[in-house]
Amino acid sequence: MAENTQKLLEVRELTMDFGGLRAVDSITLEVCTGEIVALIGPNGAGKTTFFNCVTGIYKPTRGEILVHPPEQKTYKINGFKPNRVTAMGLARTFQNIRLFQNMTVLENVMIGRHCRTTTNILGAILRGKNTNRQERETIERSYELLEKVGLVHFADEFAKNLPYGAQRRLEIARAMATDPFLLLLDEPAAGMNPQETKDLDELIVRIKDTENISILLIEHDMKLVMNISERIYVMEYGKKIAHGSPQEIRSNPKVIEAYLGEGGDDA
Amino acid sequence: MAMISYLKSCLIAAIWFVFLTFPLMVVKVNTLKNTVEWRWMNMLWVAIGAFILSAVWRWAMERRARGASQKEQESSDSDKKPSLGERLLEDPKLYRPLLGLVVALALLMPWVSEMYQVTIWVFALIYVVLGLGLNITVGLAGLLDLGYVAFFGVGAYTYAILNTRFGLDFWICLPIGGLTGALVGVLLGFPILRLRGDYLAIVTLGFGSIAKIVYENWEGVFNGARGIEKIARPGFFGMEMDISAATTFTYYLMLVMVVFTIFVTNRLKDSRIGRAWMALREDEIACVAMGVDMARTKLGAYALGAFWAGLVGVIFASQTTYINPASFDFMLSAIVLSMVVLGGMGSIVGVVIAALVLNLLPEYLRAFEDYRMLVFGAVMVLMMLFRPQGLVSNVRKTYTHSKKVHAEEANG
Amino acid sequence: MDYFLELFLSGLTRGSIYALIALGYTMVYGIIQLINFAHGEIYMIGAFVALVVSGVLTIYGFSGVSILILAALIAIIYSAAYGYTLEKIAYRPLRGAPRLSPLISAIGMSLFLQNYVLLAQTADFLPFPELVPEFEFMEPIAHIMGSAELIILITSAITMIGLTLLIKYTRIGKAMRATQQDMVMARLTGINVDRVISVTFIIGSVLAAIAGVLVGSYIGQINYFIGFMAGVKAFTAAVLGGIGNIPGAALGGLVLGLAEAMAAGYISSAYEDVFAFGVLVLILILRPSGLLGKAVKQKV
Amino acid sequence: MRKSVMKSFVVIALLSMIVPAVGFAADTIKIGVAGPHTGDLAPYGLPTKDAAMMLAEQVNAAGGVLGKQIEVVPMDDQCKPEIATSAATKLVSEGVDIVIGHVCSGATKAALGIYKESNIIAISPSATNPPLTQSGDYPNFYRTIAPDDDQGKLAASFATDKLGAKKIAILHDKGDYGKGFADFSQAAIEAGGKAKVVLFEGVTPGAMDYSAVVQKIRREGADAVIFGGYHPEASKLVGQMKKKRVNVPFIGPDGVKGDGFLEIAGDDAEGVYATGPMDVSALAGNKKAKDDYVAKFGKEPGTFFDQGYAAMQTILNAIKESGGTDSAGLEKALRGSYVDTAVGKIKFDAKGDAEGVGFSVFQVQDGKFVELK
Repeated sequence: MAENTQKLLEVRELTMDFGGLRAVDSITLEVCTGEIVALIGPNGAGKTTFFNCVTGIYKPTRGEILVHPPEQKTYKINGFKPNRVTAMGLARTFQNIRLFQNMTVLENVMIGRHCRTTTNILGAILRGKNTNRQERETIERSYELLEKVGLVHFADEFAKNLPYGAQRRLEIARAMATDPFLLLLDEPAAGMNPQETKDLDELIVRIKDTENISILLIEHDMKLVMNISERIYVMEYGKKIAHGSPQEIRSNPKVIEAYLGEGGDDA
Repeated sequence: MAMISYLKSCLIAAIWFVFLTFPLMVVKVNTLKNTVEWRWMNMLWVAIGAFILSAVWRWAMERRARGASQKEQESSDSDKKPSLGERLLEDPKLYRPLLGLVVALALLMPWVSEMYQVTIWVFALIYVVLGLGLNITVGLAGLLDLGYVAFFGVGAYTYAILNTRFGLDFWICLPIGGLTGALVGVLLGFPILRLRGDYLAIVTLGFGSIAKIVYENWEGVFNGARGIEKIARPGFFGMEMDISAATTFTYYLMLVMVVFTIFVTNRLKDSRIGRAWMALREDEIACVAMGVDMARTKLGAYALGAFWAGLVGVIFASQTTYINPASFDFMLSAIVLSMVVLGGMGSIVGVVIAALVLNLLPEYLRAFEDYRMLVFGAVMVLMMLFRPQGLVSNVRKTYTHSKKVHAEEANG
Repeated sequence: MDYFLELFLSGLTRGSIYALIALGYTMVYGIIQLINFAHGEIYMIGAFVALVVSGVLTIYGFSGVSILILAALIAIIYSAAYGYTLEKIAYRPLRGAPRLSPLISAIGMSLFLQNYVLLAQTADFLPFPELVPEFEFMEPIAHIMGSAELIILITSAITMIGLTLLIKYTRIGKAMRATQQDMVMARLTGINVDRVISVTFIIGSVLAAIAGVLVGSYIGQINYFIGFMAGVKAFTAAVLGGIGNIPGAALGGLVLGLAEAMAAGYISSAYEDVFAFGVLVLILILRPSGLLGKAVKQKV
Repeated sequence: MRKSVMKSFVVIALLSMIVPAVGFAADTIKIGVAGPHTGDLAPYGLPTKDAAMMLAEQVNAAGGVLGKQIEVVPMDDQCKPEIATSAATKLVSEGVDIVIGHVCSGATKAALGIYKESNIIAISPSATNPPLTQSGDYPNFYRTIAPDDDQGKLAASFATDKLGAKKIAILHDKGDYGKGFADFSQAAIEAGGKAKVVLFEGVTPGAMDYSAVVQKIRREGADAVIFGGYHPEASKLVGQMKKKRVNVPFIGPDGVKGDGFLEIAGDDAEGVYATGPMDVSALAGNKKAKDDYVAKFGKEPGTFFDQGYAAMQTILNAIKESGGTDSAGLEKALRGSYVDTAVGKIKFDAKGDAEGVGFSVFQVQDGKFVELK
């Protein structure tokens, strides 16, 4: 890498209104190469809405979302369709797991390869050389990813039959299949037991180190957040109330108040 | 005790249905002559029928509830064992001879049956292809299309008009019919595909009805309600064929169409495109978030389904030699849909079997004819309740990979 | 001007029938997001029961108004019973199933009920007795508006006001609104959601039955298939007004009825159905939230 | 699961092997009767079937024709073109010698090509679509009912000459039959030059009401309405015209002239005109046919009974005269001489239309259709 701290995602004063309700209120946020950044805050703070704006599911009311893919020019992606955002190199998981239930685990991952392959209807019918090669590659790459998240033995199982923790990991594998440079994880540890959380912790760090993928995650599990993130943003009622290293956040009175005010989440 | 309360609830159900059906099943008035006919026997039948059905219903619902909870508890184990039916479809040793038998029978059929049988089978096969085509749209991509008949009509009218006015040959019109169907599919699909599933269903229903009204009212082009007659049967290298030979020929043509459709659907199913369709059906938002272009993918499925309808529309017109708007009403869409539902959405074998059974049963059991639509309706409800995956559930392809072997060895 | 007024009243009459049926669609959709495709059949069954009852009563020597009241009452009871049973058999077991499952089930039910009536009664059109008397005082304007139309307008107005009051002020109405807002929360606060849904179907069916009786005696003939088109039109009206929105359904019905009458009067009645479907398609494409509905973001 | 798959395969295998064992001795004459025998339109098809079977029974009891027994082969087409082709092929493959049918014009169009190729004569009791005979495409086709253009002309001349209408509104149900009748009426009125067509419009069958179009009739100041279509729409229109106080004569085709209309329209039916096949109930031949029917079935015969009966009579006569079932011979006999039938003395002209049948105008008087002389 030519420059280690190049900005990948730069969000400027992002605002999202639903009717009269301001769900996200001029949030500014950055993620750089090789970073794990966490976005925390009480329930209903607007974190997932923020994700939805970045990944193109909602069109933000105001603000700029800039993406700087490595070695490419900068794109302003406001209002891009989700699939274009993904094609650009931003992949996400969902808070309430959204797998393709009636497809196999392997096929779920293979969907992630969709935007990196080109076979069209005619190609699929004729199954020419190109198609076969792409298909081969898709399968190989998907297996590789399943191996990385430890799900190879489930490859031919229907996604709906996986245990909960495995479903979360499958979502990560599926997102990684799109060859992203930035992974957006929406509460990846929700509903996991301590052992699973620990494994997840290692998995995320491994992804960052070995795959060269930066990570932006929303999480409630403070232990996980504090362990792995380099920087933390804190949101409350749509606004950013704090930003800093784990140490700084831990001692920030505003953050403590926000969390205590909520009745002491699992912090 | 449990038994008694069980019977009691069945009895209550029976009484309830006797009450419900009383004015319509028992009473029949003739207002002209001012007479009433009391059909008390019907009441008895309803009572007995409702009692038995409610017993079966309760049993089935309990089984269904048990099945659901079991699945949660045991996760995957219960699903792992393939039933014989699935094995039949997967194991070449089992399905090859069977397939061979079916193919042999299909090929021999015109030589051992009368022309009437062949005609019936031609129409049954037309429904098979329609079912397979709709299966792409509804079964694979999850786009509920209630106006499928519109594309069928487009194909039929394309051939009818090109043939009777411009003298174009069947073989030229066959691809044109399919492409026109697909083109109309794209044109109609473009504005509506961002609609949610159930809205899409209603809008397509609207398109289907509009198409029929257009055929009826636009006399200059479609000849209105009079329809178009004297459409040519397919020729074969200029060979003169009498009606019986032409029917046999069309039968084989339809067999080829069926095989072709199955071939194409099968290839699509296990491809980048097919997987995207299924993913779209499973979860639209997750699908686009994974980089699938929704508009394009949906349009592809919609147009491809329309293509098949257009294609068989041409063959339909050539087989009947006369078409009028009345042939293209909503009921046809409903019938084809119920085939796809019965066969198992997305399952090719299932749709083929369902299309054949639903079409041929009323043909051979004439007594069944009157009850045909009633049964179709009931089938759609019952399938959704008890076997949403269809009679023959869709077996997902497994992909082999060098590493899989290792993993299995390590596990096993 | 006279002509316009005539068309206007004709549209209003038709529109209020659409509105009555549309309310059933919209209430059900508001609560369980299901297009109750079989709702038109409930309307048809209401009309049929009224026909059978009034036929029997006529033969047994009852007279005018008592027939009207009894026939309407029994039709309402039966439609409600059918609506309740329909929900219990075909939709309730599918709660939580993929969105298309209950819709397919509903289409199946619609086919089933149509053919059930066809087989149990007849495929032919049947004459529906004129239950509404001709009022003397209407005679001077009978060429514009007859007694039947007056009754239709008044009845539907009263019904819709009643429904609004019911939903606004009664316990069950409040429960319905709560369930519509958020079914999970409603359940948590102790509302019996299943019961609310049943009641919703029953109310919708009652309205459909009223529409069925009114139309039957206005047009004078019914058959097993009248529910299909009426259902599609009413659904169009519900979407037009903003589905899930009760005043919207009423407004949508009136607008659609008026638009159809004007189109038939000033353009051609041959394209009547194209027109209705065209409105539906355009609304769904251009403004899926309808005239009065609010745009709702899908939850992710 | 297993069972369902297996069963399906077994069903398919069995179905494909079904070869109905029909091997009859050659000394019967087979007459196919095709029409709607199930479904909505069955009331139009069943009377013909009953007529043919009843007559066959009588002839057989008397020793048959030319010493051969008559066998009637009924075949259902539900009035649908696509089913009619199957029905026609089935009749052909069962080896029928001649066909009575089909009933609906659309189904007839679809089936005629098949009979033509197999050199089989078809006599329809009810397919009134004019081109069937007039186009010359189907030399094997005959009918015992007059074509629709006659009917349209009659309706037009009745409106202009008898009723003295100057402004005529023509409505139709957009169907093959109704639109055809409306077209012929319009053409006849315009050719006659005695009146103007002020409104020509299709209405949608099954629409909730027709009040808008009724208002339109009033606005155009029409002094007569001609409607092409069937009785449900006609009764709805008549009812609404009465409600809206549009009191002008209403003329329908034979699709309106029936008990169905009287039943549904009730009091509103009074005074309505309808064209229909001439009243032949006074003829002895007709009386006998009807009496036989009532004696056998215990009810009045339905629509097209007379025509179906007459078709069977002409066939039997032609077989007798030509001495066999050879098509060329039958053709000659059918065109050759007048036969006394249930619809009067008829023979067929070169195109296949019956000479001696025609239409009259009827009016509902005291709840009954009465022929206006």
